[in-house]
Parts: sequence; C-alpha cells; structure tokens
Amino acid sequence: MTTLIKESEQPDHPELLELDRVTIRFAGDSGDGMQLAGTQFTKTSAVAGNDISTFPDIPAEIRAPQGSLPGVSGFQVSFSSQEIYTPGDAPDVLVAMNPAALKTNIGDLPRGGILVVNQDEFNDTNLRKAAYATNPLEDGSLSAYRLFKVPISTLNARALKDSGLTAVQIDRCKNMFALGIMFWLYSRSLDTTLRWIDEKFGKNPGVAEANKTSVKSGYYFGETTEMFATHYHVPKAKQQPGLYRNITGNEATALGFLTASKLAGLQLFYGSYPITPASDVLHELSRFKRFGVKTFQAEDEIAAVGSAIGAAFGGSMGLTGTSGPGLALKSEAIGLAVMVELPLVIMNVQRGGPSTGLPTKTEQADLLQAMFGRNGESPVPIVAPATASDCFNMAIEAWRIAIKYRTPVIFLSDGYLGMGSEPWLIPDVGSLPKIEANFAHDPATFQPYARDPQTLARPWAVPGTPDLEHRIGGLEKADITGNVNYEPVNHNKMVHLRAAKIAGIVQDVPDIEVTGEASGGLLVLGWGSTYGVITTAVQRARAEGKKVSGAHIRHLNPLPANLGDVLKRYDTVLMPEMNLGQMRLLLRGRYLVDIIGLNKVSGRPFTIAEVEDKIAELTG
Amino acid sequence: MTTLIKESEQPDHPELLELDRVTIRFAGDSGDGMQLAGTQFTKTSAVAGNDISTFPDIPAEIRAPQGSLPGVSGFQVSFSSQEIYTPGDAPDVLVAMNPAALKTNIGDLPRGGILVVNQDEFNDTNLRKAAYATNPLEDGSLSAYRLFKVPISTLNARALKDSGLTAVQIDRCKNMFALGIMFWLYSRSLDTTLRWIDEKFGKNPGVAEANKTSVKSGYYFGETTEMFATHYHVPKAKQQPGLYRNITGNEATALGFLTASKLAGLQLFYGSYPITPASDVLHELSRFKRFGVKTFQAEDEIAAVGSAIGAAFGGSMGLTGTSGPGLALKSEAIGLAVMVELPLVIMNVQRGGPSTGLPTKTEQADLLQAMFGRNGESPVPIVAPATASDCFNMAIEAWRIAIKYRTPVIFLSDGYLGMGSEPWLIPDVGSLPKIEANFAHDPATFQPYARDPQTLARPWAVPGTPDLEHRIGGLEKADITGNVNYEPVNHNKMVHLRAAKIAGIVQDVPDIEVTGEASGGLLVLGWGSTYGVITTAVQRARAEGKKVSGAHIRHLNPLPANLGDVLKRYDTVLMPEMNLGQMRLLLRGRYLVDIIGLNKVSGRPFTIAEVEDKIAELTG
Amino acid sequence: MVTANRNDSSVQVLSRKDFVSDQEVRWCPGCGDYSILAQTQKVMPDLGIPRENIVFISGIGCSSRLPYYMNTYGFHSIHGRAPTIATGLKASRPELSVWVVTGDGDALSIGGNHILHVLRRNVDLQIVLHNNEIYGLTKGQYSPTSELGKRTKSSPYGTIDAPLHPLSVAIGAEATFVARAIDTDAHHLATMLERTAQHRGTSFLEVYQNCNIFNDGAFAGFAAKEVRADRTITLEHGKPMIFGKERDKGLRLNGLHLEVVQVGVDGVPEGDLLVHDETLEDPSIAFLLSRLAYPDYPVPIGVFRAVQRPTYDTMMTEQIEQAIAAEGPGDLREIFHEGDTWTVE
Amino acid sequence: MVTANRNDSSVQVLSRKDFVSDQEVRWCPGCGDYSILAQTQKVMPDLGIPRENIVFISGIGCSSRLPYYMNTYGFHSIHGRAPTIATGLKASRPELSVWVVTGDGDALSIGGNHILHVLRRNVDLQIVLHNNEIYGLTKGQYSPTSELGKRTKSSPYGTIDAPLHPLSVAIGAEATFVARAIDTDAHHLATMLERTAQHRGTSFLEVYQNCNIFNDGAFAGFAAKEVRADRTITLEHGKPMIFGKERDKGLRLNGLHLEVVQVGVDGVPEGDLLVHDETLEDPSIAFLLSRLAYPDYPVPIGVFRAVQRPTYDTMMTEQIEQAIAAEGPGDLREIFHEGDTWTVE
Ligand SMILES: Cc1ncc(C[n+]2csc(CCOP(=O)(O)OP(=O)(O)O)c2C)c(N)n1
Ligand SMILES: Cc1ncc(C[n+]2csc(CCOP(=O)(O)OP(=O)(O)O)c2C)c(N)n1
Ligand code: SF4
Ligand code: SF4
Ligand SMILES: [Mg+2]
Ligand SMILES: [Mg+2]
Repeated sequence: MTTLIKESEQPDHPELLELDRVTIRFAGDSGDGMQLAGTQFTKTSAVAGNDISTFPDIPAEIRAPQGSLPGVSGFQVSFSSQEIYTPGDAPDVLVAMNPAALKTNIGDLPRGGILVVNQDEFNDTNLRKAAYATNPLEDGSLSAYRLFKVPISTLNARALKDSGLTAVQIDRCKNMFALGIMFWLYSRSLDTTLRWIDEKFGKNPGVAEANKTSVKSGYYFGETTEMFATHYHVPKAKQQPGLYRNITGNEATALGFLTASKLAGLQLFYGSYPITPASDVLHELSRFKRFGVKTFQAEDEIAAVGSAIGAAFGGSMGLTGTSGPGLALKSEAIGLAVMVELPLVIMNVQRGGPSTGLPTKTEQADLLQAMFGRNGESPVPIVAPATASDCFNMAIEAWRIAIKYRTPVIFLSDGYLGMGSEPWLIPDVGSLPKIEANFAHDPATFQPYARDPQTLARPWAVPGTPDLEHRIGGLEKADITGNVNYEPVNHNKMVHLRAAKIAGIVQDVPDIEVTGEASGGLLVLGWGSTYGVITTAVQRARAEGKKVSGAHIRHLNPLPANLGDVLKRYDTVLMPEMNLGQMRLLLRGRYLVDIIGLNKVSGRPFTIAEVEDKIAELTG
Repeated sequence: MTTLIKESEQPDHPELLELDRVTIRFAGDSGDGMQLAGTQFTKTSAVAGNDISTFPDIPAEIRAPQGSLPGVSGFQVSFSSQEIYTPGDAPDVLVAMNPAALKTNIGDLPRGGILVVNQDEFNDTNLRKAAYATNPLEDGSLSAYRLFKVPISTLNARALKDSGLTAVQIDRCKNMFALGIMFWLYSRSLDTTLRWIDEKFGKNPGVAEANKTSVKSGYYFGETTEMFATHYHVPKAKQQPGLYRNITGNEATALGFLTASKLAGLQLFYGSYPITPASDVLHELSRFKRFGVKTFQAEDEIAAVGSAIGAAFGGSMGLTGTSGPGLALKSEAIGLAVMVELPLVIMNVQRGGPSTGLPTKTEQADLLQAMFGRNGESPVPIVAPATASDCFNMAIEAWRIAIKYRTPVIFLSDGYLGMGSEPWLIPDVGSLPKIEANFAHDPATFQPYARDPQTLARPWAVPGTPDLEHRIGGLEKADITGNVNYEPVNHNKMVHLRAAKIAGIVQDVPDIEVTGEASGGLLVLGWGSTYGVITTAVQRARAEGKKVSGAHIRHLNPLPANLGDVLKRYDTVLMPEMNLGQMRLLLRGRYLVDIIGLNKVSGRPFTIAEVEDKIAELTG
Repeated sequence: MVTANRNDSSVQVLSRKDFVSDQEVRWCPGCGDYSILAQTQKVMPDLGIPRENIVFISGIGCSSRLPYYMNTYGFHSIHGRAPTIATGLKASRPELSVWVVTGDGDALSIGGNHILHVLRRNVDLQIVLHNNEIYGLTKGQYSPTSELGKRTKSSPYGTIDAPLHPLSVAIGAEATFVARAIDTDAHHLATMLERTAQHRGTSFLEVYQNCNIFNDGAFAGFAAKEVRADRTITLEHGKPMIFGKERDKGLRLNGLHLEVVQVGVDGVPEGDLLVHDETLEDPSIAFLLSRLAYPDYPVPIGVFRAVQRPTYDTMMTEQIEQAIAAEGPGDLREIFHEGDTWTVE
Repeated sequence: MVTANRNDSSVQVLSRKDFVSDQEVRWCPGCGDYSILAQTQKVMPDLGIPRENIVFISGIGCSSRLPYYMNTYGFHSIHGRAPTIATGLKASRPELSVWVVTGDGDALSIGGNHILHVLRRNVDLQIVLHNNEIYGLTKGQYSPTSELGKRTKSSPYGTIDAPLHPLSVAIGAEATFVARAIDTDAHHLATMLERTAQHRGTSFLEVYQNCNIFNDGAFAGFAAKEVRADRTITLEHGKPMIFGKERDKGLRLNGLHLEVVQVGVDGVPEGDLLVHDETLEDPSIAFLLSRLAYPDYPVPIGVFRAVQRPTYDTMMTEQIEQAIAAEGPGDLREIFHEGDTWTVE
C-alpha cells in the first residue's frame, strides 16, 4: 500500500510517499560498476532496517566489448517493510547507464515503472552497438514509462572537475552519482556508503574524495532539481531481533564449512578447481588461513576430489567443491569414497547445462547426476539449502551426516543461491552442537569394516594411530575385515549394507513440515532455491483464500520419513523445479503419487507470478 | 528325461543313456587350461548339433599363486537337445583339477552329481593351499556325489613319456586328457578338437602330437577302464536351420559395430582405454584393419571419448567403449556430445561396482548412471542386448539411432553377455538394411542447428565440405543458427527440443511383445542379460500351468510406446534386475505401476531357480 | 567420406577477410588474444589450404573462444580436452589441417595429460598455447605457469606451487616441434604461426599473451618494446646466438652451462657462440634453452626444436593400407565365418 | 588431530617381518614385483619411522596391489589417481611418510597429469613406478612406455605410439629427485629406495620390472646379470662416469653430446670423463642422461638428480603459521561480523 505522508505546499517541493516494497535494478556496461552501486544500496537499505533480497546478473563474457549487449551487467535489489523471500519479479525502477543496458532490461520493467537513464551515453556509436535504429529517448518508444533523462556523465564530470583526477578516473565515479540519485529518491542516508568509500580508498584520498563527492552530488541533484515530483520512503521491516549482515549463499556456505570444522575440532581441507559459480567458495576459504583451513587449488576436478579423499583418510575434513561439469569429472572418485566409506563433502553449485551450458546462469538439473552419477550401486546422501543464509546451516548439516555416517555427502546449491544475497541473522556459535569425530583407537576391538549397530558406520582409523594399520581400496570389501573379497554372498551383503546405511540416515532427518492445511487441496512442494518464490506465491494464494499449502525438502537423500504420507494427504501436489522434473521422477517412483510438475529451464529463477499462475490454474 | 538306449549284456561293458541336457563345469588352476578345455567341449557339442550356452568364471587376479583358492579358473558349458537360454544353474558334472578347484566349486554340485577329480594333485601342499584339514578324497566328505578319482597327471605323463617334451610341457597337456574323458563320457567325436590342435600348434608338430595323444588317451581311458558304468548321449537340438558359429557377446558386439560401418559406408573409429570386461572389443576391432577400422588406444577414458567425438565431427562413426568406472570418467564429454548433437556410440560392458568393485563379475547397476550421469538435462538413448548373439543386432541398432538422430547412444551390455557364449546363426549381410549418413552439402539451406521436422535431428556438416564452415561447442546454442546464446527463452526451448528429439526416437522403437497371456496374472519383465533366465523360468512356470507371462525391454530409452499400457494389463509385474531396482524405479516413476522387484547384486547372474521361486511365491 | 578438395583457383583468391567469421569478438579491450587472432587470420591464406579443410579446436578459457572468430570449421569443446578431439579428427581425416587453441590452464592444468600424449604420438596438429600465466575466464585465479608467490583471488597469501615451463614439459614429452612467440611482436608471431603450420607432426607454439585485466604486464619485464631486444634472444637455425639492441651480446656454452657474453671488439669472437641447430635429434640442448629465463638470461623466442618423425595419423593410415595389401580388403562373410562353424538343417 | 609419535624404543625393534601384512601375495610366480616388495619391506625398518606413520597409496594395476602386502596404512585407490590422494594426505598430515606405488600405465597413461603436478609442487612423497612396459592387470595391452612397433593384444599390427621416457617427463616437470633401479639388482634397488625415502620433496624412482607373463625379458638385453655391468652405468655423485665389467668404459662430454669412450691405458684418462653431479640446479644434464638408451649407450641407473626446494606441504603449513603469527588465530565471531552489520531490535 501507498500512503501520502506529506502534502507539499509549494509545487516545486517534492512530496514524500511511503511504500511497502521497492525493487531497483541497476544496469550498465560491465565497466560501469553496477554490482558495486547495487551492493551499496543493499547495505544501506539493510542497515535502514528493511528486509532485502538481491540478485546480480553478470555477463558470461569476462569483458564483452564496451557498450555491447553481451557486456551488460545488472544488479537487482528488493527492499521492503515486510518479510521478503526473493529479489522480486520485475523492478519498479530501472537505472540504465547506456543503450545496451536499456535494450536488455527494459523488457522487465512494467508499464508505469520509473526509468532513469544516463542520457550522455545515448550517442550514435552506443545506439548502434545496442542495435537501436533510432534513439529510444527521442522516438517516444518509452512513453509507457516514467522516463527520467539525466546527463549523468556530464553532471558527474562537472562535480569532479577540480578533483585532480584524470577524465577516466572521473568517469569511473558516475555509478556513485547514479547511486546518489537513488539514495535521494528513496530517502536513504549516505553514511554507510561514505564510510565504505573511506575504507576502500583509504590509501588513495583523491579517489575517495571524488567518490564521496559523486554520491553526494547525485543525492543533491535529486533533491534540488524539479525532475522528480515525488520521492519515497520504505519503513523498517519487522524482523527477528538480532545482529544482521548481508550475505551471499557462497559466503554463507564457506562460513558453514568453516564453522563445522570448528564444531568438530578437525582441520578443514578444501581441494578444488576453479569453476563458475563455485569459485567464490575457494576464494573465501583461502582467506581463512588463520583458522588452519588448508586450501588446495588442484590441477583438475579429479585431483581436487582425490586430495579431499586423501585428507579424509588422514582424519581431516576433506571437502571438495565444483559446479556441474566438475561433478561429472568427480563421479568415479566419489564412487571410491562410497566404497571406502570415509567422510567427505562434495559441494555442487549448479549452473545451466548440459555441458558447458550457461556458466553464469542458475539451474537445478544436477539432482539426478548427484543421485546416480556413479557406476554400480553407490548411494550418497544429498542436502540442499533453501536460501542464501540457509547455505550456512546445510553446510554444517552436510558435515554432521558425513562424519557421523562415514560417507560422502553432496551439498547441492545453485548459482541463484550462491550469487544472490540476503540478510543473515548472525548465529551464536556457542549455541551450535558439537560434531564428534570418534576416531578409532583400540587395537583390541578394531576391524576396518565392523559397523556401529546404530549408524552402520565403520570406524575412522587414521594413519598415525598405533596398531590400527590397515588397507582400504576400491575393490569390494569383505564384511567386518575389509579384506578384498569377490564372493557373491559377501558382495550382495555389502551392496545392501551400504544402501541400508544411507537409508538409515533418515533417523536424523527432520520430518517435513507443511505450512497451510494439514491435508486436502493443493500442496506446492519444492527443494533448493525455489523456496523463496514458492513461499511467496503460496502466501499470496492463501491470502486470496485459496486452499493451498507449501512444503520444502532440504534433505534430498534420504527423504524425510513422513514425506510419502504427507504427499498422499493432498488432492493435488505441484512441484516447481528448474529442471524437467528430476525430483518429481524420484518421488513418483518411490511413492507412486501423481505429482504435477511446473518446469522451467531458462537459466533464470521462477518468478512469483509464474508459480501463482500455475496455482491459480490448479485451484481456479 | 532319460531313456535307456542299450542294455549292456556284459557288466564290464558300459551302457549308453540318452539325456536332454547336460551341464559340465571344468575347474582348475588358472594355469591348467580349463577355459581351453571348456571352449573345445563347447565347439564339439555345437558342431554335434546341440543348443549350447557357456559361461567362464575367471579369477580377478592375473595369476594368483598356483593351487590357491583365488587362482581357480572355471568354465561351465551346458548343451542340450532343447533350446536353452542359460549355461545352467548347477553343473551335472564337475571336473576338479586340484583341491582348490574342488573347494570353490563343490558347493554348486547337486548331491548325486558326477565329480571327476585329478587325484594326483591332492597332495599335502595343495590341500593346505586349499585349506583342507583332511583329504576330501579320503575323509568321505564327498560321499554325496558320484566321485571318480582319476590320476590324470600320471596317466597323461605316461601317455606322453615318448613325446620328447619336457615334463612341464607334458603336464600342460593334462587338460586335454581330462577333456578326452568328457568326450567319451558324452560320446562326442574328437574331430573338431584334433583339427583345432593342428591349426593351433601347426608350427610346433611335437606339441600338436602330444595334445592329440592326450585327448585321445583320455578318451580311451574312459572307454577301456571300468570306472564309468554308464556314458551318455545328448541328441541334436531342433534349431532354426542355417550356418552357426559359437560367439561371445563381446565378439558379437565388435562384429555388430563393424557391420554397422559397412551398412553406413562410413569409417569406424574406435577410441578406447583397456578395462575388464570391455577390452576384448578393443582387441577384436584392432584386428579389423583390412576393413579400414581405426582403433586408438587412448591415454585414458576421457581421451577415448574425446577422440570418438572428434572422429564424429569429421564424419566418421566415432565409437568408444568401456566399463562402469570408465563410463563415469566419460560423463562430462558425453554431455558435450549431447550439446553438439553428433552421432556417437558409447559401449558400456557393465561389471560389479561401485568403484573398482568386482572387475571380472557381472552386474546391471550402471543403468541410472547411463541415464543420468551428466550435468544438466542431457538425455541419451540407451539400448541393451538380451543375449550374446543379440549384441550383434543391438550394436547395429545403436548406430541406426545415433546416425539418424545425430545423438550419442549408450550400448549397455554386461560381463555375463560379453564373456558368455552361445551359437550364433550367421546372418546374411545382404539382408540387413543400409544406414543413411545424409551429410549436409547445400550452403544455400545450411543452418547448423536447423532441425529435420521428422527426427528433430540437426545437419551433419563435416569439415571438408565447402561453404558449410561453422562452429559448434559446449555452450548453449541458439536455435537454428547454433550461435552461442544465453537467453532464457532460447535455453528453455533448446532443453525441451533436445528432450523431444530423444523422446521422439520412440517412433523407431518396436512395441514390446509379451509371451504368454495378453493380460492378467503375473508379468515378468526384464532387460539386458536376464533374458535367458527369465525366459526359461517363465516357460517352466507356464509348463506347470501358472498364469505367467514374460516381456523383455531392449530399448531402455526411449521406452517402447506401448509399455505403459502393457504393464497396467497385469495383476502383478515382477522385475528381476542385477541391481537394487534401477529400471523398476524409472518405470514406477513414469507409469505409476507398483512393480515388484527381484534384486540380486552378487556379481553372478540369476539362477533359473531363483526366478522360478519368486514366480511361485507370487503365483502360489 | 567427404571429398575435401576444391579447384585451386578458389584457394588462391583467399584473403585475410575470408577467415574472419561473422561473430562479434568478445575479449576485453586490450587483450593479447586480439593480436594472436589477427596474425592467425593473416597467415591462413598463405597456407594454400582450402578453407573448408581447416579446423580450429579449443577447450575452455578466454583463449579458447578463438575458433568462433575464425571463418573455418571450429569446435569450442570442453576444458582441457581439445587435444583428444583433435587427435580423433586428424587420425580419422588426415587430409584436414587441424589446429588446437588452448590456454595455460586448459593445456597444462586440466589438459596436461592429453598434451603429453598428443606430443609423444606426434599427431600432425598445430597447438597454439596462449600463455597469460593466469586463469582469465574464471576471473583471475593462478595457473600452472603463474610465478611462485603470486597473489590472486585463490591465493591471497601467495601461491606455493612452482610453475611449469611449458616448453620443458613439451620437450620432456618427446615433442618434435617446439617454439615460442610474443603477442605484441606481431611479425615474429606470424612467422612462428607459419612454421607451426608447416611442420609435419605435432607443433607446439607457446605465445606469451598479456591478460590486461587479471595479470597485466606479466611479460613486460622482457617483452616490452623498449627492452625486448636486450632481454630476449631470437633463435634462428644455423645462426650464432646473438642478441641485444646493438647485437653485442651472445650465449656461449661452458661445459653444459650457458653463459651470457659480450661479443665483438672488446668481447668474445662470434665464432665462440653457440650456433642454434633446431634439427638436433637429441632434445637436450632445446631443453637447456627452455630453461633460460629473465633476468639471468635473455628469454629465447623462435623455434627451439623441429625434427622429423613419422606422424601418428599417417602411420595409422599406412597400417591399414599395408593390411589390405597383404591380406586383401576385409570381407564381412569371411570374418563372420571365423572359427568352427556348423550347419543345422 | 591424532598424535603420531611412539616411544623410540618401539621404533628400534622393528624388523622386516613387522612390515609383512597378513595378506596372501597374489602376483604371478616370477613377477618382478616380488623383488620390489621384498626390498621395500627390507628398507622400512632402517628409516626409523614408526610403522603407523607410514602410508602406501597406489592406483590400479598389478603393481598397485603392493600396499596390501605392507603391514602399514595403505590405500589401493583408483586408476591413476594415487598422487592426488597422496597429495591431500601429505598436505593435511605432513608428519606422515607417504609412498605412492604405481605402474607405467597408472602413472603415465591415465595418471600423467597428476604426476606432472605433484612433481612441480614438490609434495614430499616417495613415488615408486614399476615400469614393465605393459599393462599387466588387464592382460597385456601396450603401455605408454612400450617400444614402438610392439605387438600386443590391442596392437596386433604393432604400436604406432612413440614411448615416453618416464625420467625425461619427470625432469621436464620440475622434479627435484629422479632415480632409476632394476628389479633384479636387489642391493642397488634397496639403496635407491633408501635414497628415495631420504629426499625431502617428491622423489621419483623408476624401477624396471619384468612382467614374465605379458612382456617377459623386456629389459634382459641390458639388465640380465651376465650383461648388466657392460650395458648399464651406475651413476654415483662426484664419481666419473665409468662402467663395464672391467671398469674400462666411460662417458665423455663432447660439446653437448655424450660419447662412449675406452678408459685407461690404451684409452682416454679418467680425468676426461664426465663427473656425475646429482645436485646441479640446472636439470639439463640430468635430462641428457635420461635420454641414454641401450644399445647406443649404457642405461644409467642410480640417482640422476637430487636438489633441494621447499616442499609443498611445509610451505602450506608455514603460510598458516605466518598468518596466525601476523593476524592472530582465527575467531569465528570476527569473521561472522565482517562487513556492515546492523541490529534489529
Ligand atoms: C571441467 C571444467 N572445470 C573448470 C571449468 C572452469 N574454467 C573455465 S576456463 C578455466 C581456466 C582458464 O584459464 P586458461 O586455460 O589459462 O585460459 P584463459 O582464460 O586464461 O585464456 C577454468 C578453470 C570448466 N569450464 N570446466
Ligand atoms: C578408470 C579405469 N580405467 C581402466 C581400468 C583398467 N585397468 C586397470 S590397471 C590398468 C593398467 C595397468 O597397467 P600398469 O599401470 O602398467 O600396471 P601393471 O598391471 O602393469 O603393474 C588398466 C587399464 C581401471 N581399473 N580403471
Ligand atoms: S580476462 Fe584477460 S585473457 Fe580474458 S579476455 Fe580479458 S584480458 Fe583477455
Ligand atoms: S601379469 Fe605381469 S606384472 Fe602382473 S603379476 Fe603377472 S607377471 Fe607381474
Ligand atoms: Mg590463461
Ligand atoms: Mg605396467
């Protein structure tokens, strides 16, 4: 809802409107610093007490030619006085720093939306690069929007003419000018950003001053010009009290792994080979030397997982991480880990496939590869975070399972979670339960493949332990002794034991919870990063009085014990997935429930509207 | 049934009994030449007009220590006057050349079975190696069997004392002596073997003579001694008339691929890395230089599949072959083939898993890896031969699909099919339909990703074709043009197009045929190498008047169009698989039919009895 | 099989433009890859090979995007595997001219094993390695050629991995042709690309390529125009090893050790200098040269080694021809009937 | 972390038998692997390392079964990947003595890339390569070290792949320790295993191993007892390169070329011979020696190269210690609160 706060006496004095929620998209050339402007606006809004959600849209090319369509970089931030779960379907405001940015983003801006463009960049060269026959700022093609043409480059240059910086340096500040305009338009304080500029450019006072001047000039421009008849205010959101920070899924994942190693009191060893969108976790963990975290940039994904298995054999927390194509390469070695039954966590930040596919886009199409991408019967537990901050929890959960059950575990995230960010209620480390490694020590009772009756886990006997010398490997093992064994009865037994061990993890998997009706009507079931969209869509549908419930799976293997019964309790079950129905196939096969799919494989997350429409179709 | 042909007047003259079917297992040390003896008996029986089926049981170790339990090598041959589909559950006759062979095989010999042992080898050393406390030939522990103690080594040595060979060479002939005994016991002609010996040892007359003497001596020994009160005769089987040869699945597979290349008129390029039990196909194909077949022993499985993709890009029939662990390594590259949509065949001869598992044992547990072992949505057609000779047909079928639809195809065989052998009705090459490559030639109409409306296949435009220069790769392609494209709408469209293309292959997949009732009662459904056991078990059950039908899937993806309806027509559907229910999961998920599983993962094929018992349980 | 020949006339008329594809080039402005692309397109017409018989195959990386910009057949494959695809293509279609474009990560990190084997097999390919000593496409992690201690996104405390010397690796893997060029030395680069194309067997060309975004100036120390003459040495077959703006410095062999000496009037006579011989069977000297690094030595550019050895693709074809000559062309019936057969009436 | 120390007394008492596991050895009778196993078990006690701190890691192959027979910790992993597992183990547990047992196919075919990288990183491992120039376990296909033209199951018409020289590959990959031994020369083999164990950094030991089933006599030509003295040369640091039953032959450097010369009375003086120096920083001579092959030259055995370079595992530990020294031990709270935070009441 929108309330008019203050009637402006003089017409030349802009009025202030209050809004529930606003979504801004900053778009420009990769060189224009849009990610930076976006992040700053996010922090400021977060500090101002809004609930926020963001998503960057980075070009696949490193640096496509300046001004070109593939070179466009975008950052969308949604901030609200209510709880929000997604960066919003469509922006209310689009900031377009050049024609290419306008061309690639205008399609998402609803009619009537606010459109701020950097007029200076709409010259013939740029228009041609963006394949505009005529100048959209002149030809009236933008009449459907509230268009504001601002000569950002010129104004910014003017503001910095005495800065002593080069023309290039000055031009680099124009994103700050644009940011300043937005700060004014949404009546935000400049403090956070000004402080950040000082930290960032501390060593370089000249540049620091310039950036500060730019952001301020943008702000004053908004305030003083008569361009904007109104500006807006989005009040604080009611949020769980506590200390917050903004965090991306990949950051949360790295912190989760780090925390797990502290909870277990074991060394964390990360073996990885860079790959988008998983590389950030390597970058993060390699900063944690002070925590004794060891990171190993391997020659390839096979070496990466191999090194993690070696570390696991040595009693460390062997971790490896990658994206789809890398997971394919790790298949064989993960099978080895299944056979030797050592704790191991494999992180897969899913991206668009098949093959190299769409490296910077998101998808959920690696689920079946994670489940079955190995030779022979080689079951592996899988957990999937639901939100950026949930990555922290599930990273720890992955380790709990891996260590308790002596098994490789796949942590299945995706590019949307990994790159997207949201506020994170900083947890109290002390409150998190410890993880017990329980290494084997006693030669008297030690048998390499004897099993704990409760968990069916085998002992973790690490080199350096006197008199527990033993040998493991990828050939079938004899039950108890672990010697090589090819006997039919033993093989059949071991195959079933390995399966039973993984199935037995269900004892630690919380029952699935349904929000909404306990039974009847439509159940919308999700897993992974669709949580935000589904939750919002279900809330809205319920608000409209529809009989719709929602549930979300975070343990993909083994599945929650009650899932089958829950599914059978509803008239219809809908499963939106960013794949062609992979989890749906597993659930149908297991529970024989005729689940309906909503499937989109476009490299983009679902919009709330897409899920709402499907709900409407099924309930209407 | 058993009929007494000729009542023998003098008691010292053995009687001749006629039998329907006999199963002999030759077992001895790896060095004892049991595979050879078995193969010779097989050929002879085949030539004699029996239907036959064999299975070798080779130790995983290259050469485990002589006389040791892991060093035992076995070969089972079943020959019959009826059509048979399996090498038989249990042997009627066990030939044990040493204590270890007795120890590891006696368990399979039914009470009352004929047991022929090489008495000479039952000395203390060998008994110890086989972990026999007392000599089983003396301690009465074998009283349940018809035991014949033959000093084979001694007799053989005596027969060859004038051969001029060394003691070692002489001892090597003892398998021929044992074979001779079996030839007599089952009244077989020695001709085939004598001819074979001449061919094999032609260059070495001394050795040839010795072998011939040994086999004859064994035969005469049987004839003259009074040891055997009876000997047997298994009449000709009624078989489809024509010219036959004995063939293993791997041989048939290699011939199928070769034939396909002739039918397509294209060069066959095989890139492979040796791995048990697939290596034989590399060995076979590398002999076919005269056919222009190019074989490339790559540095690893990734290079192997890569080279095949390169050959495919060049317009050859790019083929790669491996077993489970190798398929895991090929995952990423197969995904590339899916994206570039080139014809490619990947042969996987399944073995026991997970990981290195049981290299020389058989299993069906790579099905889901074949279906889903790649990142992203990357559908691949899968065909699976049902018998050793069917490997020939399905190898050709794999190529028909790959070339017509421009797609990688997985040919899913297993160690049991690959190493097992049966008679093969030699086909008339002329009768086999040609395969059309249909290369693109016309620059006017060429678009790299334009599709044939009927098959959705894209053009195969190979280097060397003027004016069709174009670029392909693993990044998402734009529809029609094939340019790199990251747009959401295009990606979603391409994912669905690739899926539709593979699903559309169903138009070439024959409907599944049921033997037995058209509906009602129990349907036993199989795929791959379980064909023989299931068919026999179903036949027997029907003979007992049970309402049981059988059906077998040879196209695993896409599945036959009528499969869903067929499944729904029966009260119960049973699916025996040498895995934990992989195909069952797919069928349940797709058709929501509550299929029951019979699952054994022991590295050994099902016995007919195991399937019969399950049928009895479900129908009884 | 497709016929790959066109009337020569059409071949003659090809020009640089004929090798420029319709795809928009997408590298960072200032990237060294532009120069390598330009020179590659420039030398193509001189090779006298019909355009349709030329194939560029790459892995993944900024450098590996080059095939999109060549108006020939092209394959932008998967990371590190280009040599395997090229091997399959060349072995099955020896008449094609097959180029492999790769990066230091693509070729030496994930693709190292395939490089070893393609070189020892001597498949007749041209391998052009864009060595920028960084992972460009993934936005700046260190590569197997990054200098020890380098701070990057994935090594905030500096790397602890000693770098590989691409040419030493190649020579250690039985390479028959090994050369080096510099992106900014356009003319020499073009010559090296031509030599690369001419060699029968696997040609391995390392090009120092500046990544001005993530590893700017990596080679400036010796490759910059101003210093290049004094800090690099151009290897020329049969010529003494002289370098320097004034051509007054040279390399002399002392035991098994190379030393930099002053040449001329107040230095040693030219005759004392090591004379470059790229055709030596023994790869040891080429190996020695591959170890020379700035600042102790001038960085050698040019052809280190170029020897003849039968190529894998021709040997494969010959084996088939010989088999047919000896045993006659294959006959399916004959193969089908191998071993014992029997007739059932 | 597990404590890996035991009172020394217990270490002293270890004997060969303490390193023999309870597993039945399963190689073909007469296989060269037996001798390598025996010598390995023999030298273990002399290393003075607690048994529980020793780990043998292998890939797949006949040779790779060795760990089962060592009564230490062991890991029979997957084909070609042992170096990666060993790297992870050693980097995370530097106090352990980690051995890699591999074959010519395991190390140089499927595992080639990992060998390159473990060597350049100089992880403190002992790599023992059983080179039988064949694939034994898979029953006799050619390997990357099989001689050109070899007829095997997979090359009935003879191979067309030029073989790799394992030591040349290792030296080309920045190896700090490179040596060679022969299975049947037990005493020398034992010495080499000891040297291998002593070197800090990756030690690469190639052992010529006879596969008497699929490649019998592959090395007999120069390794057989009768001819060994005349057809091999034992490299000894600081000693002139003399060989021959009569110690009357030697190697002399002529330019960059080695020549076999007669030594003594009617030959050249010992002083003219090349003196072996395993410690040379420049790997070029070691490389030159790695090229020598019978019949043109005696086959060198012994230590080709042994130089010091910081090991990967120690540098990794040091970086952590330095980080802690400089920034203090890590504190989760501090990391959690990085960047801007805000409080919601
Ligand atoms: C299997 C796989 N692993 C990782 C990646 C991510 N990746 C793409 S290119 C690259 C390295 C690029 O470095 P280089 O080969 O030097 O090429 P450059 O970009 O520097 O030209 C990496 C790690 C991938 N695409 N596929
Ligand atoms: C991924 C994979 N590919 C192939 C194989 C089959 N294989 C096992 S060992 C081996 C090669 C053995 O040769 P080598 O390494 O020289 O060891 P050797 O047996 O000669 O000692 C091969 C190809 C395998 N086990 N795993
Ligand atoms: S990132 Fe570096 S290598 Fe890649 S295009 Fe940009 S400048 Fe070139
Ligand atoms: S096959 Fe060869 S290498 Fe393997 S165990 Fe037997 S002799 Fe040794
Ligand atoms: Mg690079
Ligand atoms: Mg070997």
